[in-house]
Amino acid sequence: MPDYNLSYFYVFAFFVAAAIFITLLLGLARLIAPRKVTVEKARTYESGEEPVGQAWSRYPTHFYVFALLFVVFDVEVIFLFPWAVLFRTLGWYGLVEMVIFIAILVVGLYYAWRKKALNWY
Amino acid sequence: MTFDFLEMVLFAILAIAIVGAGAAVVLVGRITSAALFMAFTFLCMAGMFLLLGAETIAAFQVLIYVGAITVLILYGVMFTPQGSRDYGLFFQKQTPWAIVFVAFLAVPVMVFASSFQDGRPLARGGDLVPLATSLFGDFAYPFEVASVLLLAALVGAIVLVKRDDEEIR
Amino acid sequence: MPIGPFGIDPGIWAPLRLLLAVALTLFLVLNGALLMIYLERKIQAIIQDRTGPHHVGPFGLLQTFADAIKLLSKEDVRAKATDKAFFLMAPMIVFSPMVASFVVLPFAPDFVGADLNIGLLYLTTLGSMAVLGIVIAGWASNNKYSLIGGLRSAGQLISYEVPQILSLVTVVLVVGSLSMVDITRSQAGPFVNFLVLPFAFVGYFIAALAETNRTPFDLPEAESELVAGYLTEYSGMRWGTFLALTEYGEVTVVCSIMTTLWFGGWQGPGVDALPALGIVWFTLKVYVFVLAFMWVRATLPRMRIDQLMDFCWKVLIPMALVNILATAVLLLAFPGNLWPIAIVNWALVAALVFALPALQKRRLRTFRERTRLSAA
Amino acid sequence: MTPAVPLGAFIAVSAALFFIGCAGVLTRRNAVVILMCVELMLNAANLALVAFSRRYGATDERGSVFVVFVFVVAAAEVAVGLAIVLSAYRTRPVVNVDEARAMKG
Repeated sequence: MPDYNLSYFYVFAFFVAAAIFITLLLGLARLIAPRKVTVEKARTYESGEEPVGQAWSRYPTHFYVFALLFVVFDVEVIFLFPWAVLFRTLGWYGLVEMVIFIAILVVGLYYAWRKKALNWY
Repeated sequence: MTFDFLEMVLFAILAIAIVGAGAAVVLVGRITSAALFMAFTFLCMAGMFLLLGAETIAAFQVLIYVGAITVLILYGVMFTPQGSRDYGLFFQKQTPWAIVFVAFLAVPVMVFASSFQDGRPLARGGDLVPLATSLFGDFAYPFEVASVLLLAALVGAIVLVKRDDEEIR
Repeated sequence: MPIGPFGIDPGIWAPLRLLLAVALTLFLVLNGALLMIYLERKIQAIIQDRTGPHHVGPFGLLQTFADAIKLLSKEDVRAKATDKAFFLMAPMIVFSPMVASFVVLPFAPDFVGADLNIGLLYLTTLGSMAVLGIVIAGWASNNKYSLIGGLRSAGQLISYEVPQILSLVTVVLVVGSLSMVDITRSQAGPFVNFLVLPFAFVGYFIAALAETNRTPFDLPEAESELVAGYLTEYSGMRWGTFLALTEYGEVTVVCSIMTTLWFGGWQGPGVDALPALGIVWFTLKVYVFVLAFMWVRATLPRMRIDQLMDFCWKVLIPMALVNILATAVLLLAFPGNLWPIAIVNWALVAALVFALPALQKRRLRTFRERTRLSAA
Repeated sequence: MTPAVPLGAFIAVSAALFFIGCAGVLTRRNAVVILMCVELMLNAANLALVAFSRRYGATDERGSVFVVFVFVVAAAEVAVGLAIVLSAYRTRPVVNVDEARAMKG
């Protein structure tokens, strides 16, 4: 087992290695593959229809509510992990704390449910 | 020590990346590019936390900032019209003055900041347990308040977003 | 002078080990993808009473190699309207975290890239980064199908991340550590975590299907309605990176997590005597789950997006929260005794499998009744 | 063991990022970009907190605990901030920032 200090250098190295690998792979593909750009090929594919305008426009905000809920629950997770690890040391005290914490968030989930914010359409 | 050298090199790379990407967020015109540069800054910041030995904080940083907040902001970018003209807030009319003001403050603060000396360095690795001990011991009350804050944010944002939906229908 | 493993100087061994780890991981990812594509096609064929690939090589074994060469030599078309920088960057953003996930996977005793203290948290973290790449891919394509695919995908991935993480937390509660090696070691006996925490496993399995965009949750791609969603504008090897390498790599990662957390990882008969046997056990267990994924794909139809979201937020997340709290309470109430937790967990599984469809059936019946009455 | 990188270097990077964010908030005119710059400033504060917590002779992880709360605040801030931006954009079709005036009383 190497020094623990080096552990995260591994992570960094893996990231860099993956990026290099993909670059090499795509570079190889670029060398092998033919490249003949035509107007038709470079057109956005929308099932043969002529694309109308840009796709970058506004979309309904239903999507946003889910992102919002996710952020809230993601923040909950950063408390859950330390709690779960230290659970046995914290005992009942920690459990009560976490029950209150989750209960307050569940109120939020219930509110979103009642407001029909959990419906996709 | 080879590891010291490695650490210094990594720090230099990360520092340059953070300052460069941070500046890019401010300077780049397109919002999506700015959002991505922001995500990159956050990622490099996680690297900084790792250099400081705070692995849990680094993981939380990526989980919250890159995984959640950047996605939220990208959503925000997608739901707002692109390329419409910009208005200024009242204090944004004097861009040059703002720059001078910030630079005037920045230089002495930077000099002051770099003068800090290390105290007793902590042992590396494993900041999860001390973190959790403080969090659920001394900071139990702020911890509960945090959930109330989240609840308030959730309810407020749903009210803001959903009200508009009903108006449109 | 200190001497590292195999009598090599540590100053040389450390970089060498890193190089080996990287090479092995990339090798695994590439070959895993090739093997899994072959398996996928063959198994689907068997289930659907077809032969599957059989032209190239014996039993069509070389078919995927031929496909890989084909992908490499295909023209990489980039539509004019796309945003160049983001379009080229997106495959890298999804690929790198997937490769980095392999750092903490324990294949055998002492055969792990780096045993991080926070291994499980690290894996969740990397899982959350893939969302970014998919949103960017959809956005950069400047194609309505892609954008909607990307948005849906983001909605799905972020929603299912919550029950996924909650299931992991339940295991951490029982084990008390985030290190993948510790979690494996805690399940030394025949009583693996699955027997104690089946509901957490079922929740994780469902969420993992969604996280890897596999049927019945393959809405982001949805080739029949969104012409492959965020992948519409991708072609050639760039598409191959996205779909073949990343998707199958992620399947390997989530299956390894399931193996480690619920089925004892490398543990198995004979590992104590011969540690290298751990690799065999680990691989076998992982491939059982990979096969399960493929079976599910061949069996179930695609879900509708609103059903998908409803299931996540109204069923999976509340049940996972109940599971966490119940597990915590029972752990404290009966220290050292896992039977109550197991009973509650199996009861939850039963509720998910039996009570939920019954409830849904009743709701549908009343709904039909009401529509009939209002029509009459 | 003395660390290779001194504490001052971390704090200097933190200060630099903070002022970059500050300049962004003062000069940029798009509400979403302003939110991003605020996030940068919060992150700079996080770096300073963690650096002091790990290196300035603290005996526990109090600084890091504050970082966790900063995460909470940042998430809540972005969620509500973007909701405000979205609803501002929705009520007025044209728009970019300076809804500040429209929201006044």
